[in-house]
Amino acid sequence: MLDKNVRVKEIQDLGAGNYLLTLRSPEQARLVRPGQFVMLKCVEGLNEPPLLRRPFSVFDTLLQPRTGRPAGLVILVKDVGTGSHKLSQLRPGDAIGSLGPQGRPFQISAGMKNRLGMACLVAGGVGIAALYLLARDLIAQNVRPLLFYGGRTAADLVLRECFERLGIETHYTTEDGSLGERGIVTVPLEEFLRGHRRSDLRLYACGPWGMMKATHQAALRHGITCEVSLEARMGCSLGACMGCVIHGWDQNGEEQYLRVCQEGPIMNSRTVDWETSPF
Amino acid sequence: MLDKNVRVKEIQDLGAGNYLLTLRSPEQARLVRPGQFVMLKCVEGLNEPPLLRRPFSVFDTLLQPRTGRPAGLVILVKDVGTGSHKLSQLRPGDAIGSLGPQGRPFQISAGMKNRLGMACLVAGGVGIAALYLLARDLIAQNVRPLLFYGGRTAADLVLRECFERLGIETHYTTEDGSLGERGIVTVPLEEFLRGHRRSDLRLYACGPWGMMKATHQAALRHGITCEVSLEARMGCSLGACMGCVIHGWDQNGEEQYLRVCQEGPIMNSRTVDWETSPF
Amino acid sequence: MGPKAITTGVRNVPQLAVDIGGVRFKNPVLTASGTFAYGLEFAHLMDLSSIGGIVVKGISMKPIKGNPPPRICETASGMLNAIGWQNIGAVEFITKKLPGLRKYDTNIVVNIVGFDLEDYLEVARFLNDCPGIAALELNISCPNVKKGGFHFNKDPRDAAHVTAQAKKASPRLPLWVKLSPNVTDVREFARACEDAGADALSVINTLVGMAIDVERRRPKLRYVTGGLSGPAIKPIALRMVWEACKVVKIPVIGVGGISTTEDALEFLIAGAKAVQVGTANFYNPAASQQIALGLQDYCGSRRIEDIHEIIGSLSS
Amino acid sequence: MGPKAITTGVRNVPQLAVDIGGVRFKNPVLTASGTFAYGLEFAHLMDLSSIGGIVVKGISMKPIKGNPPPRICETASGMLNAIGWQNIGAVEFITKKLPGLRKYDTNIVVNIVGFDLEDYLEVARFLNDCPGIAALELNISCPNVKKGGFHFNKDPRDAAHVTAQAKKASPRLPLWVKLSPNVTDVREFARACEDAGADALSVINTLVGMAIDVERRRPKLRYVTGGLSGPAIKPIALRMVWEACKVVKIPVIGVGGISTTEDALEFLIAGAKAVQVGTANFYNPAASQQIALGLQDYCGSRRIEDIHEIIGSLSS
Ligand SMILES: Cc1cc2nc3c(=O)[nH]c(=O)nc-3n(C[C@H](O)[C@H](O)[C@H](O)COP(=O)(O)OP(=O)(O)OC[C@H]3O[C@@H](n4cnc5c(N)ncnc54)[C@H](O)[C@@H]3O)c2cc1C
Ligand SMILES: Cc1cc2nc3c(=O)[nH]c(=O)nc-3n(C[C@H](O)[C@H](O)[C@H](O)COP(=O)(O)OP(=O)(O)OC[C@H]3O[C@@H](n4cnc5c(N)ncnc54)[C@H](O)[C@@H]3O)c2cc1C
Ligand SMILES: Cc1cc2nc3c(=O)[nH]c(=O)nc-3n(C[C@H](O)[C@H](O)[C@H](O)COP(=O)(O)O)c2cc1C
Ligand SMILES: Cc1cc2nc3c(=O)[nH]c(=O)nc-3n(C[C@H](O)[C@H](O)[C@H](O)COP(=O)(O)O)c2cc1C
Ligand code: FES
Ligand code: FES
Repeated sequence: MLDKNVRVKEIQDLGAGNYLLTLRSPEQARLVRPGQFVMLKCVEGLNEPPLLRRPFSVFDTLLQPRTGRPAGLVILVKDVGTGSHKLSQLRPGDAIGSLGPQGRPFQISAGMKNRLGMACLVAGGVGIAALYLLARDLIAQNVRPLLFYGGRTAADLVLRECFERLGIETHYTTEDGSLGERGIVTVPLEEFLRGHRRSDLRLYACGPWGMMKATHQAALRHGITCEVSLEARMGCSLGACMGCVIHGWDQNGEEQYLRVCQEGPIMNSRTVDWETSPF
Repeated sequence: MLDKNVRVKEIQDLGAGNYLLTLRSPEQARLVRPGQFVMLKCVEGLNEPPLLRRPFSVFDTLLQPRTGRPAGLVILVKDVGTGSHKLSQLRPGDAIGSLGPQGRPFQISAGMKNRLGMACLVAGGVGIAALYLLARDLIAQNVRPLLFYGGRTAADLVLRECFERLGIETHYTTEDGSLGERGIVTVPLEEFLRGHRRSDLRLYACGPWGMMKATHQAALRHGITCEVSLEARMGCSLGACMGCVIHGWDQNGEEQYLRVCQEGPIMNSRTVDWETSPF
Repeated sequence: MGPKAITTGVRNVPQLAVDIGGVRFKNPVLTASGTFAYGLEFAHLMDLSSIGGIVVKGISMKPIKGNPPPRICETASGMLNAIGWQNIGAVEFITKKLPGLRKYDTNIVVNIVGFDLEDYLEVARFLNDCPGIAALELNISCPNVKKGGFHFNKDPRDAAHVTAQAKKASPRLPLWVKLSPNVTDVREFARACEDAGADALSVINTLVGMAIDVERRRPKLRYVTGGLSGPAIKPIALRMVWEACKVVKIPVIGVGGISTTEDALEFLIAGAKAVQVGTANFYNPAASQQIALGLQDYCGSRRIEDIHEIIGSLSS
Repeated sequence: MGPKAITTGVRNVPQLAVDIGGVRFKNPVLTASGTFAYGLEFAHLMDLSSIGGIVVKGISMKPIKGNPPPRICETASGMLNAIGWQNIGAVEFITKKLPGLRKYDTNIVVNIVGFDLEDYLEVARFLNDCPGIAALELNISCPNVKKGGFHFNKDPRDAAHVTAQAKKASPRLPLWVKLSPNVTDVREFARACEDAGADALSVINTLVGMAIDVERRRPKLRYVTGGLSGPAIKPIALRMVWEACKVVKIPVIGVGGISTTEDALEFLIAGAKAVQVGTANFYNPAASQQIALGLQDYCGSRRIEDIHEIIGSLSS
């Protein structure tokens, strides 16, 4: 993990309060693994408010056109409050603190392709941010990813074209029916799992608590593994403040408060107590 | 007095930590009188820190090229701390709160020219900011202003060319001798007063406490009137916080704490207790 | 937004009026003592009739000159002040300020200060007979006077004593007691003052703080210590208001770091029947009016017909 | 900047070392308990040997699971926390964390917590015999545990009692007592703890605060109230340190809102013999190292040869 002061290369308004932030940070880009995040200081100046940094998944890495070497981080920011709003106001050339990459990544092993044929990526809204690097890695491991992507309305399904460009199968849902099926994303997922009926499959979910909980329950029903990307308010991301916990069970099956920044953000859905939300 | 959200039209770096800030504010430009100030919110957003506004003299008014009507305020900002630094970082197009113009102005009456031939303007550093509108008004009243302007070094004597353009007599002093006489500004002032020997004269001073005190004492020695532009940390500029006081005497000669934002910033130097500085 | 507009039962026009000690406030937004002068100073920057009330600068029987400068300095999301109760005195307030203030359709609450018990009672007696005053606010908590106030807010019994005496001294006027946050348990003081006859409690005054100029190695305030106010103290004020509301039946008025509608809502939800806007008036002179309008919007947009649906509605 | 470099009398290399309870700290900058974990978590982000000491997360004899989330939220220039003393327990700390920490050239101070007197004494006894510990810091002031701590910081006599007992329980180790700011007069507690045998005082812990989510009308913290920390509380901490320094002879360690060299200087000038950096570690992991370097520059550029020339040098 590195503590860098990085420059904004570009910031793009994706609509519906979503922004795509590109940060110059070769070292962090080289280190990052799917599911990991960076803690961003949302303004210039470490002692300027908001004081606490905010956690953001690395959506993608920026590559140098010529050499193809990692050059930067691509971050999807949804403006939901003080810090994310400040981020959305940054201009190219501004420099902010970026701490990371950090956190437990998705578990992708070289041996996977033998055991695994497919992987369902389940995203709700900005949860999509944690799944793009994963999709690319799975493909590299000869695992076929399918995307189930839901939101309130069409405009919420940002960056879906990135996944389409990967040529993978996509299922979209919106609560208002403005794109794909009307309803919530776990419905087509459940349908697919019923039809699929094989265990050469894994679920990866990132989104609102309720959506991940439903995905976890589907995984249980079908006896397959599910990894989720958890959210919690974070004070430090260093395992120091103990602020980011969720209730769950440790390796020994002992009931514990687990730190999302250390034992997560990616956890096996079975280790999470889905009855007590951290918000 | 008006509470306006005004746009930055231009900001110019004058060197030595001095900046010339031009704000679009027709109404405030129309109302301002020599010696008055505005309370500037140093950042966009009224609830952003630094919370308290900062007082700044109006150096000049911006006129519409065609109509010649007042269009804005020209402010000289010296970067000495949190707020003034934020002001120095503003970019054209930014909008900040400007409260004013307010405070007791210099006392210039139409009848003056009969009683008064000359006026010595005594400035130390950014104190110059309070004296330009005054110089122009005096000229309009057929009173001849002379400028005594001192600083640490040549670079501190900002905007002197504005006064030279008015074609008035100027005396410069610097502590390092890099411009004009070496030493402090009250020395040439005292010389002039000795030579002048007439009472058709007034002093107007703005600068560090010690400089204004010395000017006041010179005025006493020569039995002439002296007005000073006082400084104090201000919480509100509305007479509400009682934070901006200096020790002095009210109209009835009663010992009092006088509010610089209300009974000042321009005061007759005789009403100020020069033994107790407000800083 | 005149009072009538608010109080009519017409749909989507939420009812914001509250009753404090028998006095009706058209809405629960007031300005805090010492941060709004005598009100008139703000008349050209906002509509004084748009808020529920104005608590004027602390007043003593005789004028007080106050502390030597510097008296204020800014801190992180707050400020320190050591004004020392500078004020024009009760007589001048009644003759020079009150008549102008009464022209506005709002309640005037007079904050009273003193160096010892007799000071408080003297001014309380005097004001009791003055028309145009909605209530007295007893400031037994100002940290910025050497002799003053302090003993009253170290021992709940002393707080109760001055409360009971002041109530006797001005039987005609509702008595609010303003509590100090510089105590181990604000609930003891809240209970003591309620039992002693207080009609309402204002919670909180400033916290004692300090700042140092490291270049000159000198306190930034001539008085050395001062009262900390502003958004920085809001979490402390909110906690104390919540605690006080749980132990008394009389209305609690929330004060401390309120500068937005959301801030005001936090205090109302915690149980405050009204709020006072203080330091925010300095950097946003129309803050109180904006908050009063903001409360109306908040209720309107959520089909809340009466502000009382919000007061004390905290769920945990 | 190794300790030797600092302590040589060579001109322009100011002497920053201070003695606290017989233990030498190479410089007066420490990290505050609960904000720096067990130190190692920060080893790749700064040089742990560059600071005078590390006060580790509050430790109890047996592991504590802590409070349910949400446990933190940000406030104006500060944050609220209600962690509830979650920690790995003394045995795991000694076996898993301390050995790694001891590799660094800095002092390790262990902050101890408990729900009742016996809890404190048990862990104090246990740690007394563990090598590699420079001092114990008795946290009798944590506001975030229902039963815990609190009675100890409501009555100076209780504070004195636990101090005296803990001193007996760990005679070998210097005992620091960390005082609560949630009291009427911190001086009473400072005196009481000094008389009871404390070797130093850490001033202050967090102030009890609260925040409310106005959309859900729910406390932002599941525990409802939490401890307020960060720059917002610096003026209060500084005032209490200044007060404590005037009434005790033992060293006072300043804690509260310190995030820059200037902040640290304010506390030293007010009389603190050392400072602890807390919340700032969260948003600037290298803050403590930067402050230690900053103090050296401040002294160097002003021909101050020894930090003791600054400590308590406030003029008024
Ligand atoms: C590991 C991780 C990865 C994340 N990745 C992304 C991402 O790629 N893109 C993105 O837009 N967001 C992401 N988030 C969420 C993001 O961190 C929060 O939206 C952000 O911290 C909110 O801060 P704020 O100051 O804007 O909002 P605040 O003003 O602090 O709060 C506004 C609202 O957001 C809620 N909130 C505050 N902190 C968090 C948090 N950490 N997580 C969720 N809700 C929070 C508050 O409860 C409140 O309701 C991620 C969170 C985590 C833990
Ligand atoms: C009526 C009036 C007119 C002024 N006109 C001008 C002007 O035209 N141009 C200009 O550059 N400055 C002017 N000043 C001074 C200016 O207001 C201060 O420099 C500014 O407020 C400092 O704020 P800060 O946040 O930058 O400094 P801070 O971080 O607040 O403090 C930095 C240093 O400045 C000192 N300081 C703080 N407030 C004031 C103050 N109000 N006056 C003097 N020193 C202060 C502090 O004691 C400290 O030493 C004027 C002041 C007054 C009262
Ligand atoms: C400059 C200043 C002067 C004050 N004077 C008084 C006073 O005279 N009487 C009083 O009861 N409170 C006084 N207060 C305290 C405020 O009324 C209020 O209780 C406190 O500032 C907290 O609210 P805030 O954070 O919104 O400012 C004063 C506060 C400030 C900042
Ligand atoms: C998340 C968090 C956890 C804390 N845990 C402890 C603790 O275990 N023991 C203790 O004595 N103080 C604890 N504190 C208090 C700090 O050590 C410090 O006294 C307080 O935060 C004020 O300093 P600051 O403003 O620099 O953070 C904790 C503070 C925070 C923010
Ligand atoms: S964010 Fe601080 S421990 Fe996880
Ligand atoms: S600045 Fe508030 S009274 Fe003058």
